[in-house]
Amino acid sequence: MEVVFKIHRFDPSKDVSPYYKQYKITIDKGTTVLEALLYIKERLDNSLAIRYSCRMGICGSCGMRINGIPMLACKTQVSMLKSNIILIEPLSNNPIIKDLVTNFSNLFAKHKMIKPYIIRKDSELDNPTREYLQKPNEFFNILQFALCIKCGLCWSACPISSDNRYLGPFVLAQAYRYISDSRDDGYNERFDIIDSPHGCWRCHFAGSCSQVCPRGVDPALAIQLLKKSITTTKLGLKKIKTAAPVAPPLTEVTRKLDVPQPPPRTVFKNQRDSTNER
Amino acid sequence: MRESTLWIIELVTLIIMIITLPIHLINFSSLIIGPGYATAMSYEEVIARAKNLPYVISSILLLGAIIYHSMYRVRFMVSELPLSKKFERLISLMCLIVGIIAFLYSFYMTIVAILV
Amino acid sequence: MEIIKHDLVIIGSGLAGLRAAIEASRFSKGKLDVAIVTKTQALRAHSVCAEGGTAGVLRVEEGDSFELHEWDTIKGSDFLADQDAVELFVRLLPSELIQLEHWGILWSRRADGRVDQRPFGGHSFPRACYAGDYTGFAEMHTLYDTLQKYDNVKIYEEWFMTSLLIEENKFKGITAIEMKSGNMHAIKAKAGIIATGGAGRIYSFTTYSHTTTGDGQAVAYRAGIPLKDMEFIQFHPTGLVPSGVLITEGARGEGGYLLNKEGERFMKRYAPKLMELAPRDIVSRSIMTEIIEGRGFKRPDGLDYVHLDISHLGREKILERLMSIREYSIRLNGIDPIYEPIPVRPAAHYTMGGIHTDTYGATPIQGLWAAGEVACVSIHGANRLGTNSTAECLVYGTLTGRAATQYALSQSSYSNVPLDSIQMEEKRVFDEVLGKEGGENPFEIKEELRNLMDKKVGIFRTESDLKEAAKEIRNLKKRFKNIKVVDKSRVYNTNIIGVLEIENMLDLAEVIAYSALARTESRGAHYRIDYPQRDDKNWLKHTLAYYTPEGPKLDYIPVRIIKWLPVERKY
Amino acid sequence: MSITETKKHAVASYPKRYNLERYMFFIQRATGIFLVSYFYIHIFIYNQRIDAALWASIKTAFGNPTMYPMSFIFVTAIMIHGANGLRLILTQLGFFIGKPKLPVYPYPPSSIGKAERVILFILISVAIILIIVALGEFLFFIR
Repeated sequence: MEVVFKIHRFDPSKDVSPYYKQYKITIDKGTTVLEALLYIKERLDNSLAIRYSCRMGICGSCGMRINGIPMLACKTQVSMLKSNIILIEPLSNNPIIKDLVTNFSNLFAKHKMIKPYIIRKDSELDNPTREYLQKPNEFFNILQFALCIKCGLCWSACPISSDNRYLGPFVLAQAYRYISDSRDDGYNERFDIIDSPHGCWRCHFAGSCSQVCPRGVDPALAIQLLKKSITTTKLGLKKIKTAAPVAPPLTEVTRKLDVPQPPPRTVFKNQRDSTNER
Repeated sequence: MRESTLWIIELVTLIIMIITLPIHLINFSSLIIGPGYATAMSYEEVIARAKNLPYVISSILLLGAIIYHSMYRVRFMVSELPLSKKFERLISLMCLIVGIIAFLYSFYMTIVAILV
Repeated sequence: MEIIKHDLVIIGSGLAGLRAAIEASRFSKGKLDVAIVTKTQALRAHSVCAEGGTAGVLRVEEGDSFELHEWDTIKGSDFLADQDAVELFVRLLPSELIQLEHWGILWSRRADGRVDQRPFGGHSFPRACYAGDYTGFAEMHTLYDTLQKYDNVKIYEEWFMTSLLIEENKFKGITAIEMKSGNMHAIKAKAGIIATGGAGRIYSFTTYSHTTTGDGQAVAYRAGIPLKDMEFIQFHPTGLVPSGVLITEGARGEGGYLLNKEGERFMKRYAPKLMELAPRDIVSRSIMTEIIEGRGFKRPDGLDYVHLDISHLGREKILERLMSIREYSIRLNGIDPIYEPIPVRPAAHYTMGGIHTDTYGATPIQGLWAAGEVACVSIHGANRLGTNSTAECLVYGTLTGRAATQYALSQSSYSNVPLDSIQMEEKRVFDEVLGKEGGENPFEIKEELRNLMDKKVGIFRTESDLKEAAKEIRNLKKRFKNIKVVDKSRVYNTNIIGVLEIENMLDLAEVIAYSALARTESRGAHYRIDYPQRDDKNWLKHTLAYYTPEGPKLDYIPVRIIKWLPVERKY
Repeated sequence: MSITETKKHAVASYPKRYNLERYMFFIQRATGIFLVSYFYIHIFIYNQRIDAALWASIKTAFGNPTMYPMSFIFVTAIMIHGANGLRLILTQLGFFIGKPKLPVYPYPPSSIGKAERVILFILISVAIILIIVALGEFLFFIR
């Protein structure tokens, strides 16, 4: 099948304004957009700049707008797009570095702002003894949001992201993920930033973030739940949870396994036949 | 003030609007469109309505609710533009002032209408 | 040209790099000025592709023990592992796993809320902690998130390391290209940790990310640090055909079957006791034997395959524990593993070898450590057990992070970096490489190299193939001198980064071919058809490859054996 | 991404355009801006009612049939804005958007899933019915 790729090109060191360049290539059934772009890069035009890495949709590098919709190039099959001209543009709402590569530093800086880590006051956090208990419902409550690969598609799809200081879908989803983690105790510390003018209230539930999310994170759901949680906590309808306890030692052995014993030692320390060479 | 407080106030105004806006609209549009139209907007009837206490109370509630809702959302829309922090503050303040002026003006005029 | 100063520079932002950065910040209580230099964005490292799990002895009450984990690892390594390193590694693991749990990772749980563990190939106890089948992803993001706690870490995203600055056997810093501006910078540091991962992209059918080109190994190799055991390349038994995407060993750990064309569980012929859960080298060889003997499914492009059947596990289990591989096979092949078997074939997956380090991850260069897949401590010996790779990243990230911090804090002042070598490096990259105006397309050389490695330095190796491969690589290197770099712009020039990567790949391919040619025995992942037996008398030793302009110079050091003498390896 | 799932295969097909809610967002904003301007003009004019002479001139200016389309647009805007706004209030309080769950490929988002769509369609239908009623009244009156 012959397809024309119309690719956004812009090199700030020599171009005044962006332009589109067309490449005609033949694709098979099952060729992904990333494979097609790599073919163009390696065979037709070495100067094309793209970000790519894992080619299986988990690293989050290759987000771009394909026919106007933000998608991961490695997750999109060309033949499924059902169109002969494929428009490839960089993600919107981020500054463009070159061709299809955009600058994510603003997004990662915002991710840092919401304190995306477990906050606890006990000394157990840094001197681990045994795991914290986590019940299945507590687990499934945040699992979906923990699958975020931070590819930035949601930020590109969000109609409000022209506001540079808006935290954005995936950052807020991460905020919800950590706030509702049963092991976390940092609700009050994150409250300031989430409940700010550029925090969760800036979301108007356009839902595009959830539509384009390649991992089923559903950021829109997280943000609405965040709003609900803040509202109900503020109204005193919901108590702030206490952090999960450490698991007690395993006293009852539930699993009886047929475990082999390691063979007896055949060398003893005093017979060490070589030393640590360096 | 925290954003969540503003949102909770808005929730209250929204509930007020859900109750009073239909009253205002149905009452009004039947007056406009229905058989009573010819006289509904006449000076006498307008003044008579202005002196009807339940109507006045619902109108004032609706007025406050709409002003709050509109100014809250206008502030949102403006601060979505890429503005500096200072300018954003200014916009918030202006929204507050415009809202208060609009409310006080209407409130004053309502009192005046009752007294006429 | 700018010289930046940091106490500790960590090259690579994968699991080991991030873990080292956290440990350095934690150990120095936020005092140490740490830089992470990474050629991708910080979250895009190949570690996210790890799927199966991370092993660790958590349930002593149920019959697991450190000794048993050690034995499994050593036996899995075909007795090439350094046993003191394995001992250290196994004992440090449990606290690492619990620490990760405390930092917020969502390990899959048992019903009572404790961490669950799944069986894995070569392990005699189900000791792989897992997060569905996206374990590496979960670990990476947990560590990245936890790193945000510390303000003393600066991440240089999309900086490509081109050389190590070493003087008088002492680490001074690195030079790197900032891709965004296209300028070369030098980072001056008291201590350094290389954590750049493996080199598997030199193979064509591989589970590796596009970015895993062995830059750390190649740069260290050219700087005079020996590479250890590079001939041992692990082939993962189940790479999805035709894309090579990893289908986790967890699929077999949960109970999946490998079936040949006749629908027979052929593993009973090769590993009657452990069946599909034998170590990876054995399963890979078994699959390839089936394919070569004509019991595999044919494909026109030569990627013959066998079936991995998990349909009998039931919908619930697949959706909960094997969701990503279900997604990959639906998305890439249109096959839903709930109903149909997945086509798989062995794919290059792990580089057991790497930069030569001692038991604690220190390289022969003072002030320089290596951690993770880039290093060869030798825990994995000739064949790595599944789940031990992420485990190694965690343990050695911690160990090297701590050691480097101690060293950096003990150094009072920065020593001067060799300015002339920085200028030379700048000249080499921007005048020589960028100015190349030959006739060859570098990416075609890369393609040829990768196909060559697949064909001649694959699972089954022979002397004639390896000799031919070595000759061919020399030839490709010659052709590489005559390439053309099209993109002359400085801003985000992926063309020149690609060329530098190919240069690294060519060097490493040569080391691999030469080391494999020299090792005239079969051990673990290195299988020579002409020498099918393990030869403990002559070859119970590590290969060291030193750089010389004419090609690698090989040397050997003994294996440290402190517990078990080699015995026959049978599963 | 929408998916057609048969028994054995699930084949992804990719969206050509954004979801409905995104368009509703723009409609909500447009009607909002219109309603705010309408509202301020409205209270300003209506507050002139105490002066009998002024009121008479206002009545002739705004009470004539050329202003009916304006009134109709106002009714339409308020209905759409209200109906969609009601949905937004409900979803922001956590109704109709589902619960976090184990994502199953092709990962249909629950926040813009069935329940939310149903409530959106119900509210919009009610609004449209009311608009039609209003339109009928306007037409009746114009005739």
